[in-house]
Amino acid sequence: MAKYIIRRLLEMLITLFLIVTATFFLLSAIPGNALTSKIAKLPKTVQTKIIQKYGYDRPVIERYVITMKGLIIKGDFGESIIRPGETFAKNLKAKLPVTIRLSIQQILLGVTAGILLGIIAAMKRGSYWDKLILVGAMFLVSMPSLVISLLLQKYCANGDILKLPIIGWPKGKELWLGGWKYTILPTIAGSCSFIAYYSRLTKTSMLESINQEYTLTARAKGLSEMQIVKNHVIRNSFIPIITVLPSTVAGILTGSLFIERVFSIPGMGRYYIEAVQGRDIPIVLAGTTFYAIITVITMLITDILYGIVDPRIKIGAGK
Amino acid sequence: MRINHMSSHDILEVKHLKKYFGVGKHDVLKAVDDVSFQIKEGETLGLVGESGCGKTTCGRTVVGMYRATEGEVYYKGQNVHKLRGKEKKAFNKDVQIIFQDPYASLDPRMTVAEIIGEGIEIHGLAKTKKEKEEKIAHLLEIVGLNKEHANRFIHEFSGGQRQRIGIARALAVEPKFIMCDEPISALDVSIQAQIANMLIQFQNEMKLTYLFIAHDLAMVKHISDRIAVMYLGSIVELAESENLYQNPLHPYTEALMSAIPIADPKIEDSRQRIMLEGDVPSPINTPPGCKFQGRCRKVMDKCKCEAPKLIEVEQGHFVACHLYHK
Amino acid sequence: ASLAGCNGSAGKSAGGDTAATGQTSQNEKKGPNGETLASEQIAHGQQFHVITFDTAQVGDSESGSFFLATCEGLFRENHGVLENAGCEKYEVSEDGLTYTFHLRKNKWSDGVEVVASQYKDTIERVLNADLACPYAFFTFPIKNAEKYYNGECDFKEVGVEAVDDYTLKFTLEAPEPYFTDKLSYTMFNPIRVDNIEKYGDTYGTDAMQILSCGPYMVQEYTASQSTVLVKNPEYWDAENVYLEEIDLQQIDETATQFQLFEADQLDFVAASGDYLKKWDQAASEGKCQLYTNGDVASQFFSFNTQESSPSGLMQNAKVRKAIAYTLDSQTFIDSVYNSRYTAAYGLVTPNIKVGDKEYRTEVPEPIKEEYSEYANNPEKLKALFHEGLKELGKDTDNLSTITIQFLGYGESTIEKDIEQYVVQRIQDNLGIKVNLNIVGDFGLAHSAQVAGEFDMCMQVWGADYNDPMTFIDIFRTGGSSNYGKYSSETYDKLLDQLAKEQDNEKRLKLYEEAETILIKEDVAIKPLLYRDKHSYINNRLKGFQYPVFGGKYEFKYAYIVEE
Amino acid sequence: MSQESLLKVEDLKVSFHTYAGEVQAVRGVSFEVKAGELLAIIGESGCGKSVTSRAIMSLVKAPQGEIKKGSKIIYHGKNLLEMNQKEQRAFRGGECSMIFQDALVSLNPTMKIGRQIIENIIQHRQISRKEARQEAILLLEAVGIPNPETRIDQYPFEFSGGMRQRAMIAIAIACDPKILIADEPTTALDVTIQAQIMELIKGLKDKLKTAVILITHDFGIVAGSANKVAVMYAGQIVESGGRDEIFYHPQHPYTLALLGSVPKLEWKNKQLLHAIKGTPPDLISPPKGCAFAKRCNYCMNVCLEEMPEITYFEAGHHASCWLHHKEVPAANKKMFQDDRKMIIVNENDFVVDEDQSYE
Amino acid sequence: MNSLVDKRFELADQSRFDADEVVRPNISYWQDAWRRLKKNKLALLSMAVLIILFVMSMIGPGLSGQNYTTLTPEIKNLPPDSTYWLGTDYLGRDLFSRLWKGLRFSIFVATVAATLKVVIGCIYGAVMAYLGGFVDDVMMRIVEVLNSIPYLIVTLIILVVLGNGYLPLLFALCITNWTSTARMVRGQILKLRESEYIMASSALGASTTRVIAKHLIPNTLSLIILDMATSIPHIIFDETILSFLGIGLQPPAFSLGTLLSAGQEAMAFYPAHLLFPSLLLCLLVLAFNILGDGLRDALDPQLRD
Ligand SMILES: Nc1ncnc2c1ncn2[C@@H]1O[C@H](COP(=O)(O)OP(=O)(O)OP(=O)(O)O)[C@@H](O)[C@H]1O
Ligand SMILES: Nc1ncnc2c1ncn2[C@@H]1O[C@H](COP(=O)(O)OP(=O)(O)OP(=O)(O)O)[C@@H](O)[C@H]1O
Ligand SMILES: [Mg+2]
Ligand SMILES: [Mg+2]
Repeated sequence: MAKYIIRRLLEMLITLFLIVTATFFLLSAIPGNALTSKIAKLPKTVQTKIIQKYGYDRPVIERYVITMKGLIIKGDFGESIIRPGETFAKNLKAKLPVTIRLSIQQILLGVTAGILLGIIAAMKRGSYWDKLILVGAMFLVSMPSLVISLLLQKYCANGDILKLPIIGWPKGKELWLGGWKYTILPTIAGSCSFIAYYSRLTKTSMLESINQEYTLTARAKGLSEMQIVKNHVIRNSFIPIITVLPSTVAGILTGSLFIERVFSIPGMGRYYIEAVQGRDIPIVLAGTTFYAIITVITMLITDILYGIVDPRIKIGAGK
Repeated sequence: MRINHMSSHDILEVKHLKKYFGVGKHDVLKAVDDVSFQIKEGETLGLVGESGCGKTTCGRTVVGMYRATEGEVYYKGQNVHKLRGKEKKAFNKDVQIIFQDPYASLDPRMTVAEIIGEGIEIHGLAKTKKEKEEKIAHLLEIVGLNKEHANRFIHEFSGGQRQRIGIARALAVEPKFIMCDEPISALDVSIQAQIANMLIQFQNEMKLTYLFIAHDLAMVKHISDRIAVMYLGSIVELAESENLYQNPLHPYTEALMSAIPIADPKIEDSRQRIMLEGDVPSPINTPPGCKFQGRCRKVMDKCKCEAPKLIEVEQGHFVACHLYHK
Repeated sequence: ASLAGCNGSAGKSAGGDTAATGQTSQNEKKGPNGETLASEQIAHGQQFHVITFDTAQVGDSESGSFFLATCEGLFRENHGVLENAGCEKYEVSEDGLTYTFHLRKNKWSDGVEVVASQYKDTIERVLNADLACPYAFFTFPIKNAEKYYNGECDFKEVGVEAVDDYTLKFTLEAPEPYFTDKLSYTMFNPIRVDNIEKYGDTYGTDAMQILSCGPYMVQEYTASQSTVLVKNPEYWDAENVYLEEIDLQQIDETATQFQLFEADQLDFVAASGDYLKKWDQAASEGKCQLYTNGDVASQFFSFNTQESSPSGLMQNAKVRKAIAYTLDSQTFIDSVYNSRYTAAYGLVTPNIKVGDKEYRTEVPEPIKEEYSEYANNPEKLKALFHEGLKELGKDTDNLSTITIQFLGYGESTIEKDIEQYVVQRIQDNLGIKVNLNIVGDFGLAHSAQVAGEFDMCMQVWGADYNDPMTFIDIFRTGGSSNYGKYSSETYDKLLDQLAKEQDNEKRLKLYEEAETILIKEDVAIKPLLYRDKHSYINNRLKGFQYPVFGGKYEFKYAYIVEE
Repeated sequence: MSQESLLKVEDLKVSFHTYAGEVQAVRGVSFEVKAGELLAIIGESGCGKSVTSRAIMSLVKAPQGEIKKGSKIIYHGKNLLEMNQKEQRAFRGGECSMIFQDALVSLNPTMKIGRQIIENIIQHRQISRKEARQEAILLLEAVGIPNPETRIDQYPFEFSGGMRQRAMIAIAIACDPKILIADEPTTALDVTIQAQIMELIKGLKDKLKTAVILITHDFGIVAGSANKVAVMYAGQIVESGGRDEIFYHPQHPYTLALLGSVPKLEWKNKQLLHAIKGTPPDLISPPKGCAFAKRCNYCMNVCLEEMPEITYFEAGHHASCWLHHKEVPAANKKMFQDDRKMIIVNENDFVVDEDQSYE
Repeated sequence: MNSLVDKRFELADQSRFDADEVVRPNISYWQDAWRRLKKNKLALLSMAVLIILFVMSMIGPGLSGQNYTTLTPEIKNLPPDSTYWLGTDYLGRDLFSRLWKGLRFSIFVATVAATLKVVIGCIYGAVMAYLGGFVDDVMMRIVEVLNSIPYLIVTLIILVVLGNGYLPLLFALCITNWTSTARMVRGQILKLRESEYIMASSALGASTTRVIAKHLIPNTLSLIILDMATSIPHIIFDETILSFLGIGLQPPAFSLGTLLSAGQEAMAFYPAHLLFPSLLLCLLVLAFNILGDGLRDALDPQLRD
């Protein structure tokens, strides 16, 4: 097991290296970057000075070597071009907790509600409940999260029904456990698509398990429908859910852009996308690497989870 | 080691054939482990053994579907694994396969005519479209179906009918040698007889040679001239079929014979079964010595360290067991 | 198009108290004009998109706003007039080369005195080429500054001197009439070298590092979320600062901003889109205060005057003119901007002054009249276009075979649509085809502009300092933002003359001449609009200003009245 | 054996509704089993054996499957089909349990073997989890699994095929059921293992006096274990009787044909077998006459038109075939008897009066 | 006994009937799938909706006879009336016509991008599965790397490098999506390659091309169709987001995403500008999703009954 993880981690390093390299050269292929806009209006002498300072007068390969050196020695890709002095790591420290809390809340709400609805739909398959959940779920996935957010803001904040803050996010001492009222709307807005997705997924995979022979065995034991679902179906239907969970996590970290924007939440998603839009190369590189790390780690976790949920899969034992 | 006096009529000769599969990072699965035998033209060699003992692998390696890990297979004197181009194509025409699973071995998106016609097309056995259709109709007829079935999809057929379609597909290219991989074990009793009859009949009519793989010993005995018994990748006994039944030598063969259920209450009631302890061990990383030692009633010390060789103890009766070593 | 990279600070050397100062000091909570003050003096605003907290690196108005509140430079703009702030008074030598400033007694928030050497430190730091400060060139008029920047001399030779703790002296290379305007720019604020050294590399990345010498200081800061500023008790003019606290929140969505504004959770908001009508109406009914003022940004098209332009037609002034005159600026802004902004028929924006005089009121816009001749007269425009083509020897009956490339710039759908409108006007009037290529990114647009891959391109220019030169200078031959590669000997000569000329009347004339050549005769650009400020302010917030230069908001004079 | 029957199935009809129409999987099946008796239901694939057994366990699920009105499954004098959910659940697993064909898919892959056994015990017996565990260990031991203490905490995939099937049996016998239904319990196994499992089931029957319904298509297994045999074809029981009667004196051409399809060891090598032509009818539109008619060598005109009546022979042996009708020409009957003599070599060991049918 | 009775018990003429009769209807896989799809009312409804939407996207822009391209600021933001059925937008274009025109573009982009994605994915996946070994490893690694880079940046880079026109947009949309197809195709082909009917075919001497054309492709087709049906709503969404971020389309081209982002800015005053495009987008994606689900059920061979 430990050996397996170490091997996987080593493989991850290679993948990450490839990702960084690929991203670096892709970014270099773009004409212009944050610096171009920054110096657009300046006199030539100052332009040259600034270009020199950031090293963009050097050939790509040399810059690549410097970047990689910096990465290995300092573990960073350097300062932001747009915001001098700032590094990705510093922002990570400030913004990651926000994103993590938002993500956790969204996932908890989205995934649990989704799974519950999925279970209901699967158990009452063919009924009106089932159809309602199906159509409702479809509707929620088909609705842009931005529109959902705006509607929530318009009708649930400062309204007669609910009086929740329109924007903002808990900070300081409340960062992790306080200021719940700020988090309600963004969490709901962000979890809608997960509720929808997971309810569908759960239903399909539950139905699959329900149609397996072993549920027949369970029925033959005289277990009630509830018991069958609880003891036999759920665990087996969890395997496909576990598979997609990491990609959900990875997606949520970038995907909350609109939520973060609309609710003015100082999270990673917005930060990263702003960097991408402004082509702030060191930050984009760092952000990409960061997300890549998250993706590969979640993949590793998936594999480990697999082994836990499905005893047939022995991790580390090859195929 | 030569097993038999090389007969000029041997259509197929297998020499020290090995087929290993790599599993995981380090383990090898010795699915076929040093197997040698010959098949004479027009004869049926039965290959029996428990599930997972390597029958299918052996058969597939023999007909060139798998690359051999070691050893050679000669078909009419040519090394099967070294054939290329035209020779390969000729070999493909001569050697056909009938699969165990009539559900998996037919393409679900094709009509019966397309399935049977494929070989005809590939080898250009029909000059015109009409000739092809006639050929297909004829093939359907000889396997007991009619030409109305030609445009149907295989999911509309029962297992027996599918297996007949599979046979028709094999026969379409007028082969000389057919590897029958458990062609009847997935079928119903009544259908089994249909198919077995068909195989016997076609052998007589078309001078076919069969390698007949099965685990139903009664049927194998009925169909085969000689039978090889496999256990965990090796042949433990090989003899004329009558001889093998009358006089099984290997303890495993004995147990196998005694376990075959016989559809006769009298015989069953009076039968003394040799119960084997335990299950077939895993073919991965087998311990040294005789592979059957763990379940053998007559196990000796020698069995634990040395693997017995297949030797001829009587005329045409080979066995791999230390009991018969002088 | 947003004003990316805009910056600037200027003002006017003028003293004189205004109503805002020194009216009351009684305890009964009266405002500067005698209003009853609310007991809670907290203003709610929008967070500045601060890019850097290092004054040397500041190049944008958002960061500037932050320093307007937390720092005191030599001057501070109040209702469009530069007031002495960090300096009590100053003198300029006859030849316009020496500036002597007498500093006020002021303290940093940690109690340290503000002294002249801290201003000098600023110059030294800005001129440190390693820091590559974007606006370092602002200091280049100072004697030997550029040389030092390029490593050609010692800092001792640079014309800045802290005569004593409260006297600061600048010596210039050549007279520059608008030097004091430049000095009001954030970059020239005094710095605390000890503080900078304390934070080392990370200096400038966090508001909490900042020591304040202005009216407010930072109490709390969360990047892209919120900032809390509180009154700085050490500030020299603290008694005239009313707000106890300024709560700033980051709100990106306009809809949200207005929602908050309506809910009294935000005290001021900039007009946009359809909110304009609604809130103008509300303002006229007294539900809120309307704040309007000109801005110092000008938007125009540049034509690619080179022969190598994609269509190969733009080197002809008549062709350019025909295209330019298809669109009347006034109609344009009425149509697409709900009449927000000011229609432009010249390059230099209002609010820009030459000496005491506002340039735009003195000098009429060069092409205002001429437009009416061509407006909605496609025949005339076409005739003009044909004339131009003839001159080029490329005349054709079928104008629809002509295609020109229009390089647009726009991030939002609406911005893109607006450029679409321009295309439509040209096509409808001239019958030629216009290929619109919109780049949604400033850096990219810049690259494309520099590469000259256009026949006409959209350009926005924000004034860096308060003098027409900031606009006129763009089109000097070889200018780095002269994307159309406009080149005119006469124009360049005028610029050279202007650099030497000190007399404001003469300068006005010269500027007028240059602008006319550029726009009317050579039609190198087609003016479109002047930006403006158009905001709504909650009735309870008074004295709050949108300065023209230096930053977006000025909180120093703000106070909250009882409603 | 004149005991009362434990379970009685009367006129069981089950249909499935599919796109192509209604599949009449079981078309009026009746039989009974007594305690300590092993009834083998034999028949080809798709003839309705599994559906019959599932119907007994009330595992035929709406909306696809439907047990027709008039069907009765009587246990202890009560019709199972009319019981409520709770009673049915108590019956399933408690009174009657089932071993499925393929243990690999019939055991929950993600649940430890022990838990799967314990689950059944707890469901039907008032004992604690701990006791149930002890019980489960004993059960595993009883079905011949070595080291039950460690094996109990393993997952199905860690068991070999034979062991899985044994674990299935352990689950099935956990509550000392009165009836055990084994649906092809050995089909997926090798002959050597098959023999072990069959010994186990026979032992249970003898020791616990359980009534066993064994479903299979292997005559060999039936010959070695059954007391009574019912031969099914196309959703109906075409012949039923004591084991020896069926093997040595079959009265239905189908039974005879099945027996003829199995090669006998004493037969000559490569001699043609007595195969049945064609395929079983599709139960979507079962023929109106005898379902076997089109494959039958003795098919008469009437067979194609009308369902045959049941002809009773001695001691519960009965068959549904027109050949036994009084008016059938002797030549036809002779043909059948001749063939039977040829196929069943030791028929003579078992003498019964030929044309004597009991009403 | 009368002769009638005799006839009854006469041996039947064996040649008169066929013991191998197949009574089930003769339907191919696709017919069967279609039949099952027809049974799914919701899916049928979605299909109807899609057809209507498609037809409307073709004829809708012309229906009201109002201009939807020229900017006529004089008539901007009109409320719905008999001339402008849904009113006009902020620059005086007929919203009704624009809606359908935008829809046309969204559908067009999504369909083309989905097709591209599927084609690229298939080729890549097939090559991976076919060559196997080292090549497979390397190609798999590339997929992994691509998967780990946030799609936004890849899209952005492409749009920036190639400019934001139709083709780069299509390219960008499929480049971020094709990996899933590639994996799926690879898996399917690896599975099929082991299947006995492929072995049978090669035992007959079938060439590689024949195996691919006659067996591999037909048997992967249903999965591919499914993949396409499910990726279309995804791509519509992606395109919408890109338009929102201002890196989507170039005017005068516009899509639902463009309309949405313009509508969002006008939401407070003219909710219709946001409402109608949202509803249409919702309906479109909903219909595609439900149809995709229906197809999944219809094409799944295991659900054959
Ligand atoms: N492609 C493969 N890769 C790895 N192992 C394989 C492969 N094919 C077969 N094996 C293994 O080789 C051994 C022999 O398999 P094979 O299919 O030849 O047995 P068999 O005798 O035909 O069994 P059965 O009666 O079940 O068909 C088995 O343990 C099997 O798991
Ligand atoms: N859920 C179902 N839906 C539709 N038809 C079904 C269903 N279950 C069984 N059938 C049909 O009912 C008939 C009888 O099936 P059953 O499973 O009882 O056969 P069997 O005798 O057990 O065959 P086998 O030996 O293959 O297990 C078959 O024709 C089958 O197709
Ligand atoms: Mg096999
Ligand atoms: Mg069955």
